[in-house]
Amino acid sequence: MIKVKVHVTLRESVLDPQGTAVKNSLHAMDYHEVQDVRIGKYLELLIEPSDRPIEETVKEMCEKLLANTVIENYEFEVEEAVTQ
Amino acid sequence: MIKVKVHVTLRESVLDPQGTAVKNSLHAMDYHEVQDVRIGKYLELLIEPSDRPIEETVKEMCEKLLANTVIENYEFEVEEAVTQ
Amino acid sequence: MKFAVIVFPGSNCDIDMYHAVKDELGEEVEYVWHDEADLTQFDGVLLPGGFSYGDYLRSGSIARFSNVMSEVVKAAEEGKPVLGVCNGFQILLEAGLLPGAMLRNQGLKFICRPVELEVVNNETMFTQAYQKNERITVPVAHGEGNYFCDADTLKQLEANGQIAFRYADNPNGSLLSIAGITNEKGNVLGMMPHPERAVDELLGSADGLKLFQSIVKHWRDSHVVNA
Amino acid sequence: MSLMLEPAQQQIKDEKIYREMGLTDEEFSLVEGILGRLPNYTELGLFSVMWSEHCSYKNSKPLLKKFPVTGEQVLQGPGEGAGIVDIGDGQAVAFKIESHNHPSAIEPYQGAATGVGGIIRDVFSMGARPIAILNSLRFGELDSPRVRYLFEQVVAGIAGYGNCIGIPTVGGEVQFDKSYDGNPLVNAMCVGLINHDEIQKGQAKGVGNTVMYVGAKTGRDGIHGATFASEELTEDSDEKRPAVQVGDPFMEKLLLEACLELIKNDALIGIQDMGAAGLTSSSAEMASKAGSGIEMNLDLVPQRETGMSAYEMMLSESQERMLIVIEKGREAEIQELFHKYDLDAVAVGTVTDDKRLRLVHEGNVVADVPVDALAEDAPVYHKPSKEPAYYREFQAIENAEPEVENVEETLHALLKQPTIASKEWVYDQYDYQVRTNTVVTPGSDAAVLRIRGTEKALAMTTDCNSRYLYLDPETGGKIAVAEAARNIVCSGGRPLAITDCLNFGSPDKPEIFWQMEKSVDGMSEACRVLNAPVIGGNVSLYNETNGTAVYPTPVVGMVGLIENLEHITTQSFKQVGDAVYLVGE
Ligand SMILES: Nc1ncnc2c1ncn2[C@@H]1O[C@H](COP(=O)(O)OP(=O)(O)O)[C@@H](O)[C@H]1O
Repeated sequence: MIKVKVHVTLRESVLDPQGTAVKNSLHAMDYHEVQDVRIGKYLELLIEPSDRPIEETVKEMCEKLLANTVIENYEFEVEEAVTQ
Repeated sequence: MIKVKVHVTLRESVLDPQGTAVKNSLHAMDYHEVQDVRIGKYLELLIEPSDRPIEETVKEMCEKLLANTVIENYEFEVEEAVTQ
Repeated sequence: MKFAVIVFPGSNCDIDMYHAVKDELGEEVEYVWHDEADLTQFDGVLLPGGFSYGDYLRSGSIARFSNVMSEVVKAAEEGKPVLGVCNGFQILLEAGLLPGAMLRNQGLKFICRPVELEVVNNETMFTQAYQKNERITVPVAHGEGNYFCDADTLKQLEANGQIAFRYADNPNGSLLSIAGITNEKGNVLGMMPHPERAVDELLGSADGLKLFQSIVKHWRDSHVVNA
Repeated sequence: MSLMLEPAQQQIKDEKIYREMGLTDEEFSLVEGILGRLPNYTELGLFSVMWSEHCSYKNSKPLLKKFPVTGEQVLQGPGEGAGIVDIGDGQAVAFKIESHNHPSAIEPYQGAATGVGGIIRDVFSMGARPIAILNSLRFGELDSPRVRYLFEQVVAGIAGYGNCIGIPTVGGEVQFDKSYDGNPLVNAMCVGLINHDEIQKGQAKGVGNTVMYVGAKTGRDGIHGATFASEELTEDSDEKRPAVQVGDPFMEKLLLEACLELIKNDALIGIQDMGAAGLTSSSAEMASKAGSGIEMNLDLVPQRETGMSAYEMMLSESQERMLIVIEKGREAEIQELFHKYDLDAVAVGTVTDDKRLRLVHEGNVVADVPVDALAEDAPVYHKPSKEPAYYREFQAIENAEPEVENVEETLHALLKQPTIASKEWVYDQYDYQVRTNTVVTPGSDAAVLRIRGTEKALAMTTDCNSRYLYLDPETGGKIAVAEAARNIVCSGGRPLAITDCLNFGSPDKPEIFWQMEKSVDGMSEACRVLNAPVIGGNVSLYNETNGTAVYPTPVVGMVGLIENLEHITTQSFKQVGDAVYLVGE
């Protein structure tokens, strides 16, 4: 099994009201040192190795489903094989 | 500025309806090699250094606001100072 | 005229759409389950609101891969009217039939309330029964209706008259208060407000009925020519 | 591997481990007597949940008996998933209210969401199409950040579930008071529409018939939830955190549509929601009601997690599951029906004639207990009752006319009170219109929904002013029912019946039990006078934080029939120049 960690984040040009709300809450709780908060998604996929290079498959899944590239960027890391 | 990356994930035994829906959808799209999908949150914080050890502050923010430890776990990494 | 109401797992305004067409508009209508794949017998396609596939991941992101969507694309290419309301709009965006994407409402909350809309373009097949700049009341009910697209796309939308409806008082942070847009050809309309909920005075407004009447009139006009 | 090493039978007794499960020494002896031997850990688990207040009403049964429960309009009184009343033309309305107080105090979003999910299942398990959701909420004062968090998350959870499943949330009430600071109340009500000939019962009839499990897979969710809901909240409730379950409204939408298709199939014999105490209560109750028994093979139960023990599976409170009994031999047909909705339907057992619940796991019989003992024979307690000292004191106070110097200022001050102020902030987040039947939306007295294809409509409301109940529970109980009735009448309807949720502190305190007793007396009398019998409800006790109880809060949910759409009346003034009357004493 291969573990893949995918990060999906909002593009910089897109406003992140949720991040702003969290920042404001942190300020209200007196964490004034927090300058900025951005919120994205984190996905962990468990994939069975196949003939196809895993990077290719994951990229395709990200482009098609996991991220909406109009508003989001994605990045992923493939981890060492995991035994279950 | 210090950049902190926080991962908030559902505890292992907690139901993840989102992850299940995405897994089913990937299967329907013929990515049968995908065995499991878990979906969590990814936060990037930009923090001004203060006297207090940053790990301590971030841990506190996670416990109090960023994660709901009833159903979620969190992890974070503190990155090298960032200049803006 | 015969309409298809597409039902995805998790659609929940399907029945509202169905009754609006059948009871108030008085046209033929049928439900089409998401994995059926033939829309040839229909003259118009309606994608209702709801939470297809729970709206997990992103609204509409999973539904766009349903079998029936390739048929919807085909219907759109053939020039048939395709209307997506709320979740239906989100699915059309995800499927690339309309440009742009939806973000969470700026206030981060779901909002359900009647809102005032301005008819920006009354020359589309969906809006011709309205006056230009007419103010109509139609309810919204969504958590992700904050329309976003890049600057170039926005310019194009404006230049081509693709902005069909605008909010009089922006409830969700949408760019230029956009409430509904069409594709370039003008036969695909996506809108967040629910015209199918505004077809009966008993429930507060019948302003949405003209939208459906516009579709029928356009269809009759273009078919009667040959008769 | 199970997460727990289960203690042996003798050890359970010697170390009084049953106490941790919420059973008393006497109750344990009773179990021993019923079985004629020591129970094993799994069996003890079955008894502990079935004999909790939440499932057995052991402390409240004597009070519930006082409610009037009959009337010519009543088709189904208390005892099933929801009560049902006739509305003519072969149609009926099913409704019920339920609490999810303790889960909401710990994880407000999911607690509230799963509360909504649970009450919806109660209604569609009767065969009814859910048409509306209401709620009744109590929080502490809003100046505390914790209370604000609870309030926001509870409302978001109710909205999240109801909006997604596509059932309009059409009404409710919110009250803020210090007494709810550490113990918010979250009650959800669901109303459904049903044809007389489609009413279902939760019964396991017909020896040899097949018991099927449908819906979501079982995980270790909410284990101990039922017992937990019947305990007082203390500082270490945090330790019990994994008890909170997560809802999946999308799954429930599929389950709802599949079950409503299922009831039209004559292979169906009985259906029941797996609510609190999940597989245990659904199987034991279905068998007990039918005078039959059930044998289940737990290896066949769809599982989300690996290595679950029999105890964990039986006590799991995973959401969005149903237990059904169908005619033997028609399993494939039923599986196909559920398959269309991407749902699991698995044969897990058979109906037997020996009135026992027998569970097999990994080849061993892991539990073998009489179903009636679980479902019917929980001990009933007649708790002592004592008039609290405060009551006399308050009664002795002379009625005082408040002195108002500046009417406008006082009016503004009143309107600023969160309990009185507009609740638009709340109901704006609820899709109150989906399915386009909501004629009167939140913001008026009662919500009104038309019944498509008829000239009729239904009015519905939840009410309870707990401050009155605290001051005088009997009069307050009458007022709660009367207020609900006024809301129905003002909307153009005639009250049909009520459902109630009795939210109180610990019944072990005589003063609290007295509040319960008196409230029920008052409510019963009002119900009788108004011909609005009680057709179902729910009891939530031990609503206390660090020894202080919430105000007595018996929430009333009432439904009324509006004979003609033209009778629908709303609250707002209509036109300049209209005369304003004050009616009543
Ligand atoms: N939690 C809630 N959910 C939905 N609607 C609510 C809720 N709380 C209040 N409302 C709606 O707001 C309106 C006013 O409620 P409330 O302030 O309790 O007034 P009243 O005392 O007249 O019942 C009612 O229509 C009610 O249904």
